[in-house]
Amino acid sequence: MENKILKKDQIGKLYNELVGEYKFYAPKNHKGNISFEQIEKPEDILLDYLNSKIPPKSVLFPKMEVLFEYTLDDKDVEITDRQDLDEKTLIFGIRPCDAYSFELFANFFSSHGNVKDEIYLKKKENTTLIGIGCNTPRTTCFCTSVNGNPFKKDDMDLFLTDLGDSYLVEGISDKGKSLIERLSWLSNAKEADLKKSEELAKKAEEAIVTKIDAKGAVKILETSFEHPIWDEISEACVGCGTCAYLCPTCTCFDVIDETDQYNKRGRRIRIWDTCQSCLYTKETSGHNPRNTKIQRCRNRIMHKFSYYPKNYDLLGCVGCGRCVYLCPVNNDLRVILNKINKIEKKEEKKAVV
Amino acid sequence: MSNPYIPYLTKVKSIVTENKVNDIKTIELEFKKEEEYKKFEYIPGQFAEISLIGKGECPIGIASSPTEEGTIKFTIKKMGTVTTGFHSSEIGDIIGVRGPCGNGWPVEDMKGKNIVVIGGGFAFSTLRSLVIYLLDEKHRKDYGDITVIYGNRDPGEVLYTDVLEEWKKRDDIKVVLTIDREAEGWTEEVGFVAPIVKKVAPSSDNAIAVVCGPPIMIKTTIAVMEELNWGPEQILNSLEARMKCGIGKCGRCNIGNKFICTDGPVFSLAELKELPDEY
Amino acid sequence: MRPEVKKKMTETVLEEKKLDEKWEPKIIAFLCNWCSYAGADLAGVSRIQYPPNIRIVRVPCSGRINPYFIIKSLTDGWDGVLISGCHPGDCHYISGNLVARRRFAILNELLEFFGIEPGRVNFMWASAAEGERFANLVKKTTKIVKEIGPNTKFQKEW
Amino acid sequence: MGIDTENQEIENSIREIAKKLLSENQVDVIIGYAEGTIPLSSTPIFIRKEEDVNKLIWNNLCYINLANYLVPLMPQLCDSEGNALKIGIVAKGCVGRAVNHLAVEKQVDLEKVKMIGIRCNGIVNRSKINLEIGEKEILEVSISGNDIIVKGKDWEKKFPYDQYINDLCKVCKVKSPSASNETCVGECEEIESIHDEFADVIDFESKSSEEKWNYIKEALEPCTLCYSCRQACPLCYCNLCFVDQNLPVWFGKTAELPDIIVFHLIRAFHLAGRCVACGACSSVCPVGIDLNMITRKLEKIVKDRYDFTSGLNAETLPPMMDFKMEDTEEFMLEED
Repeated sequence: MENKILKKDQIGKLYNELVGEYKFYAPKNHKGNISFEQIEKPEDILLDYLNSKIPPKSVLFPKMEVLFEYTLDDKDVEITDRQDLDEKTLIFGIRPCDAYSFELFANFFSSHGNVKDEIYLKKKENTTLIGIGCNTPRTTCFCTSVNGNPFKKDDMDLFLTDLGDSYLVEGISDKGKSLIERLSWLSNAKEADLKKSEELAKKAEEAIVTKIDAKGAVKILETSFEHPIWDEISEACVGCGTCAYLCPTCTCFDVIDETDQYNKRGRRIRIWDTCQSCLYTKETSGHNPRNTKIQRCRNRIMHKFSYYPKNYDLLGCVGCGRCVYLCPVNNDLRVILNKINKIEKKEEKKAVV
Repeated sequence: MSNPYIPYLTKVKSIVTENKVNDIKTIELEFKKEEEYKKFEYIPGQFAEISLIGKGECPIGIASSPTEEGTIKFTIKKMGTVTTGFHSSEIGDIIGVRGPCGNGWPVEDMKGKNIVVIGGGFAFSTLRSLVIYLLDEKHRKDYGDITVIYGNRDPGEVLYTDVLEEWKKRDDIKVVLTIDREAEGWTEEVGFVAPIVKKVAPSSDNAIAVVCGPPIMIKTTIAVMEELNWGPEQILNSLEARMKCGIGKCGRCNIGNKFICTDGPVFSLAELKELPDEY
Repeated sequence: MRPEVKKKMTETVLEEKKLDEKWEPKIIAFLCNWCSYAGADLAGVSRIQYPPNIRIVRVPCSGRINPYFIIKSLTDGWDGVLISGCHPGDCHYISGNLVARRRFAILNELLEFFGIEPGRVNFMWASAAEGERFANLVKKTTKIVKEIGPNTKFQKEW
Repeated sequence: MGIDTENQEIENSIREIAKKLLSENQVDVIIGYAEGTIPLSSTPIFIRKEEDVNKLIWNNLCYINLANYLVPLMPQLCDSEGNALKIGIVAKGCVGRAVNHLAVEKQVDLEKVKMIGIRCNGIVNRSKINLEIGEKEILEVSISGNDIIVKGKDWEKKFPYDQYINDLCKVCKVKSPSASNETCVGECEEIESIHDEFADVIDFESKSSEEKWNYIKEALEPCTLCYSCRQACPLCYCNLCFVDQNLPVWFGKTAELPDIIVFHLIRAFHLAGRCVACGACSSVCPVGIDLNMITRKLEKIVKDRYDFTSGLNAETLPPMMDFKMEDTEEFMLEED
């Protein structure tokens, strides 16, 4: 399959051609907050960005999603299933780390127990990802430490590389390749373009300055559930949901019923929820298995770096760095992981002596 | 595709008030569609997410046994929004049921063994399911001796008095009932569950014990059983947690890397000792 | 019924509401048991006419009126809220209405600050003997709310 | 004197006092600010040993209100029996106000809390700077003279300090804790009453309902309901917040705009006469929502009506805990 070139001024053309068939999502700037929104005008697409503040998980796992709707009539109930799951979605301009998070999402929603989350999986199946390599990663990014790469291509359908005034287009999956065939007006890429893209990839990887020994932390965490380090880690945390809500791999949700009593109808919806909230685990009896901030903070780190690897042999983090630079009290994940790595080594040394 | 969050619709067939203070009711549900009842294949110890459409959902252990065909039963204590809603429901009301969820009591692994069922208070519902299942003529021959020890605060709190009477009449099951403090007209044992277990002293040879009840009862009973030489893999427990989805997706019911809703709610004591103490 | 059909129905109903000059607001009234509720009763017994737009909720004291009641009424789509208690100094519980008055003052200002039309939520005092005053103020409230129009600000799009 | 020199002086005084308090065993732990790991941030730090006091800093990014850690008290700040430790707290004016107000509400025992008073010279408006820089990574932020210098990879931008501090800091009248020397070491003064014009609020109030509603709608639209504003607020210490209550369910938690507005409306209502105008809620918001206008309005309501300013001392009852026969009631409906 030959690689193609998409000129930057052709984005509008691409949009116009695909918008009829797909729900077209792309990064959009709304008062400084970049998030993936359904695009109405091609001018709104913003591709010259570091990364979106709201992760693109919001497209397939929105902060509020209807599970089903119902009508209540005296004693009878009628349930209406979701009708929109077959619509095709296209996410344009997604970063490699976020694309990888979709894989983790699908992996989680299709395993654990014998019931799959068909709502998510169906939508995922009907989604085409067009990603862009990260030419200028943030200093807070650490994807290379968690099985990622600023030019990781395998989770995308089409992969673009920003060459300055144009994009190099590579078809990755079959879905992507057939899409390229459809866009017959794309010009062919030259040898020099490919070379430039390789150089950019190399440069980007070098630009990731944060290195974390995540695998080491996984090992240490297996035995540090009771370690006093958690007191220290959770001290500054205020218990808000920023880290979880803006994490591309956090899947937890709450289910609530909403009734429009005057119209005798209602809907059951799911909304984002976070393990940092005290209420998250509180039982009706009043008992709360994770009653303190220490336990809740521990659960978040353990979930991503111990439970997730234990269950699926994968890290539950994609290294996007959102929780690092958006935490209100700067409770830096990188620092936390380094602390975990360090403390244990000290103890090992003691044991040797 | 099938949306895993859509409940089967059922109708309330009967409501039984189980105790004097009127905060525990057993609700019998009949599926609106016969084929959905066929799909709802369960074993004792599993639970279902039952929902009052418009109020919400909550996980409740199934109190009926699969051998009691036609309907399913739930014993519900009035606690929060949804359970209070159930208490005000009437015969004929529509109730959603999603499930069955969880692993249930390992009835296959229990075959050929003596079974000791120890329950305290309101937690007896899935034990009722288990005992009825074991006593069913199709299954009784697969299991050894059955002992039931059931403790309550006072005589008015004893659930399922009708089935208990039936069991007492049979000679292939030993039923020990106890209450915490003496009360007028009570002819059975008196005392907390743990000392009664010590008194009855069920043998641990080729046996499995199922323990369900409030945390303090479980703690004391397990201490007694360890004294009586029961191994941790012989003692089974059923855990509770706040749950939303019941199918391992919403995330909140984890203990370590296990989810109570899919890997549990039944865990052996040996399994629990491996997991962090966060339940 | 399919949700989208239902949605369209609500939309049309709303539009009609706006166009229809005969549109009548629905007003929820929280009345203190000791004064205004009796005042309403007196108005009735004395055959004083007042608009039928109010639906009365009897509360033990204006101090019992949780501000949530007021905001919840607005989010539930009531076009107006009327709150009535004993005149200052006359509270059956001595100071319930004085506590409530501070609450209402702040809530009222905040609601206006958030862009809820002044007059959507109305507060009044009326004693058990003031049947006529009660009727007059209900008339006034109804007139004010009618001028403001239907309450759609908290309506959700579904 | 430039802001940078002021900062240096404040920082030195914090360290000096902290050292003294710890060495004399007057406190067990000091809550202060430490350097953040990313630009435009700082992190709360808990100092227990004398040799760690040099980790304490003061720059104009110390936006968290440290009084937040006093209620509810986490186990790390209690002894093995669950009793509160003696706590030293680095207190700018609004932290002092929060401590005072928490004492009025009987949440904090002033005998267990020692304020390290400083004269705050303003907090940088993070979201405004972030918004103006846009999609470029900020690598370094420093203050030089009276300018905020923001540096990135091969670019640099200067912002005049007095324009890029929080709107609340611009009108702040309580720069150092309003307390006596008994509860506060370092900078403090006992303020009885403050005078404020509230020109900014009056301007907003003159708008029409429609304009106000649209402003609120647009401002709150990005909210993700992460509740960081609530969590970072020193006065939001309820065990069970009203949005989380489910017996009965009062208000929806869906991420739809009406629910978001209702959340912020009621949260604001709950803070009337209690809000100490620290601006932490706006500073911590991950999506940069500016709640300062609401904060100012709350201050204005209680000042106008009840001549009250929260947190000036630890005795005066806040308006919602008190009432008077002659309170204003101009909003009451009267017969024509």
